[in-house]
Amino acid sequence: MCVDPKEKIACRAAKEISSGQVINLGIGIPTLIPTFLSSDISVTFHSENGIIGAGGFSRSGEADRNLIDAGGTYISTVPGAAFCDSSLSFALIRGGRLDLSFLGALELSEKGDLANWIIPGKFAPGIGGAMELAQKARRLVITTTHTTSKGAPKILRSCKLPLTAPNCVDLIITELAVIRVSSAGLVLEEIALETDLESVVRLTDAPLSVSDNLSTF
Amino acid sequence: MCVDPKEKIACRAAKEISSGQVINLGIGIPTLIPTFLSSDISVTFHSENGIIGAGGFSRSGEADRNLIDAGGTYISTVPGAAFCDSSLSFALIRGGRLDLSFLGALELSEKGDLANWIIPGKFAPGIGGAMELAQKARRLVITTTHTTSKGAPKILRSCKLPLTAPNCVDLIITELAVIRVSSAGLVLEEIALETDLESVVRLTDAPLSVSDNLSTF
Amino acid sequence: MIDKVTTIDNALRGVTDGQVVMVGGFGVPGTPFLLIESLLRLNFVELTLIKNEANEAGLGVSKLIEEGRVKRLITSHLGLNGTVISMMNAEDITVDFFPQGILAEKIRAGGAGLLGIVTDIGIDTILRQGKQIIKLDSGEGIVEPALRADIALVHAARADRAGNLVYEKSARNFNPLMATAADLVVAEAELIVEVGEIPPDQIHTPGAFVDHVIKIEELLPEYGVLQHHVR
Amino acid sequence: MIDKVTTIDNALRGVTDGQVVMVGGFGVPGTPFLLIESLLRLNFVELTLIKNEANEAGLGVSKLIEEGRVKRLITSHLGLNGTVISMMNAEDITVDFFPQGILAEKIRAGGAGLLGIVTDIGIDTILRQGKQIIKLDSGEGIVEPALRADIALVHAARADRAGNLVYEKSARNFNPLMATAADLVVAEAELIVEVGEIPPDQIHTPGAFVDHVIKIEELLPEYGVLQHHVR
Repeated sequence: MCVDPKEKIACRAAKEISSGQVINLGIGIPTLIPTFLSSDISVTFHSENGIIGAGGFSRSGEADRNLIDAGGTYISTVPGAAFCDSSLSFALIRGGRLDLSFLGALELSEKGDLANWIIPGKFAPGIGGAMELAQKARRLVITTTHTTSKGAPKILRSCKLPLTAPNCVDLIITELAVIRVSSAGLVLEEIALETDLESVVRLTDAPLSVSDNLSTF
Repeated sequence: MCVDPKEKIACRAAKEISSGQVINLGIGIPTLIPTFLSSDISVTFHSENGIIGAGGFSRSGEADRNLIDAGGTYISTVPGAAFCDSSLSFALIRGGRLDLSFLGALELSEKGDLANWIIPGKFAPGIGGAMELAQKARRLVITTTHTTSKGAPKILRSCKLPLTAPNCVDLIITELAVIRVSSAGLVLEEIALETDLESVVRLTDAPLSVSDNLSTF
Repeated sequence: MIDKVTTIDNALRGVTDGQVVMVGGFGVPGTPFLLIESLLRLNFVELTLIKNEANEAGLGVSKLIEEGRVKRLITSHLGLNGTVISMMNAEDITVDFFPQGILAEKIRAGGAGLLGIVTDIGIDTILRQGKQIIKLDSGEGIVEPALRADIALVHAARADRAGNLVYEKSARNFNPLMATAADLVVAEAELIVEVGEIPPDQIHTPGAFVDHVIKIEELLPEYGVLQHHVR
Repeated sequence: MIDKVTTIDNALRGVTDGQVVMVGGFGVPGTPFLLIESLLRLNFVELTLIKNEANEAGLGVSKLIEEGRVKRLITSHLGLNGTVISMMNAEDITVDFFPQGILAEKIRAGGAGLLGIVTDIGIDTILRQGKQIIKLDSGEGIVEPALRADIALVHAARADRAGNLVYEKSARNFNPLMATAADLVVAEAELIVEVGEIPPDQIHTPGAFVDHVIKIEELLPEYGVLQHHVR
């Protein structure tokens, strides 16, 4: 079903969601997650531009000029949705009412540090909501390709880039692996059918302990 | 027209109001002011419990259980009124959008200090909105009897009671006098028809300079 | 959609003695009398109460205080409640006073996940005593830490089953602030409607902030007009 | 009642070069394109601009920036505007970045007459550099001073003649915050109704915060759907 690497990640990420949660989807891979959500799961999607109860993308011709998500894409809302201003929208995040946040990553460390907002001198578009989401979501799941476009590991002993937040990541989902961040370091929980343990270890620049219950996905 | 001392004060205070102003009325004498407002004056009354556009008191049988002013009295609203929460209500005060505030006083000083919230050991009901109103209204007019119920002056060289705010008073209106607070001290601008200069000076425990344009009211 | 409408006993199941409780309302409007009655009935003690005022003697939170259930009250003004003032003077209860809008901002800051606010209100008065004072370019300010509670009790005119709330007139006051600032947020509502019936632009408190909604089956007399406040 | 509906030129009469201007909007929704066009037309320069983002190249505030009218931009994210990022990298404009919700809180604090807020967002990152750090019982926090402007330009779906504003859907965003945080607040509105037509419980920005209201006679194409953002 999920063959494209990004779709595979999103498909696996959807399984982290339980009914009743309030969830924020970062830009990129996270926006693909709702497609893979089981229809018996009922959650509330939060968009940091002031939408609590975001729905799917609007089809061409149905876009509402007053209704976009934080990435700029035209969306719909679900029954029970509420609009709010930017201060209340982030109050929800920082105040502890956001159950789950999915974000992308440039670098991740074995301690669960996340770097995803700046590459000094190269990429500095600003901070946006990333720091607040990373630091304050009750649970942070990173969805990212396992390596950079040049094949370099993104999961490192320690991040070289300026951090978005230290010690914030709970789970890392890549096209190759599902890795849990524990107080003792990274634990490989699941491995993709398309790869093997040796490849995952080689493409990860931090120690990985293998779960006793290692499974495939 | 205005014979009762409190009504005389309120009647004179109404003349300080100009059209377009946003105004907060403290409890006591200030609540009498709207009665004396000329019908060609259009202002917005703010009540700190979240009403911008408060109207007159509700008559018996017309009281709305959800609509009181900050003093607890059932009121109405005017067309164009808005309700807001307590944070936005005080944002209006502290943010500089309150043009005029009328408050009562326990003590006043020649520098324009106001004490009206506590008599240590005797009267300490709390702070309420008084400090924010005193400190942040663009113009603060004090409406008060000239002396305490025991006849002691309320206008002093310096306040003995803990201050509500220092250097905040613009104008003092009593049943005997209208006194402007200037950087050089207190200036007697108007004197009541019912009294004389000697009495005002005797009942005021701070130096008063008399305006060149001293008039009566 | 998770239906947040439940029973009072279920909603208050997690409450324990000694907790910090925020209660909405400014006078009668917006005071959740039904939920306050339930706190009384369930016999919680040693509570810390956060409320704008203490209602009036014999009414609302004053009942909790008069029955000795409240050890500390964080409030703004008790001018209409001589009974609680007497209890404060007799040291039967500890009272912390804040300027009304600063109390609102402290609660709001708690709800917004801030550590605190910096204000110049009271900076030249006795209010600065014992407070952390810092210097900014705009002047000297008092640091006021954010205020959160274990539980917030709020009163809404309308709620939908997703917990979206709408307040009415001056009954809004502290309710939307408190509804963001507690680990457990319980709202009582005069009317409960189906999800989708409240236009999303008209919602005052989004349901994501609310844990439980209680339907007020019948308005207690306390919700009515206090005749002694009719001019 | 003072009728706050006026002409653009009258509303912007007090604006001068070098002022600090807040502009509402998050992407297209809520961006006051008509008022921005007016700033362009009136040739103001050396402006400091406060906006969530810089719109996209060739659109909205990006036009002001591209024409060299803005010396400093206080913002959160420029991801959709490579042109302004290039200008920033070429040091043609100074850009100050803040976490989005902290930018919102700084503006809100300005509107609420606070000196600042204290936050732990970014406390363990490079964001702490050069900031005032204080200790509270709840931990170490960054002091973020309040942000105010000389003028705020906001976009509303509806306004009444008293200046009461209602925003629509995701066009609300920073508008209600900025509408409290400037010495001169100018709102453009798609629809202007008579006083009393907006239910008082549904008003997002009370008219007391608003100085002038401008009627948008005809929506410019900029207000429409950006087809490249339709999936």
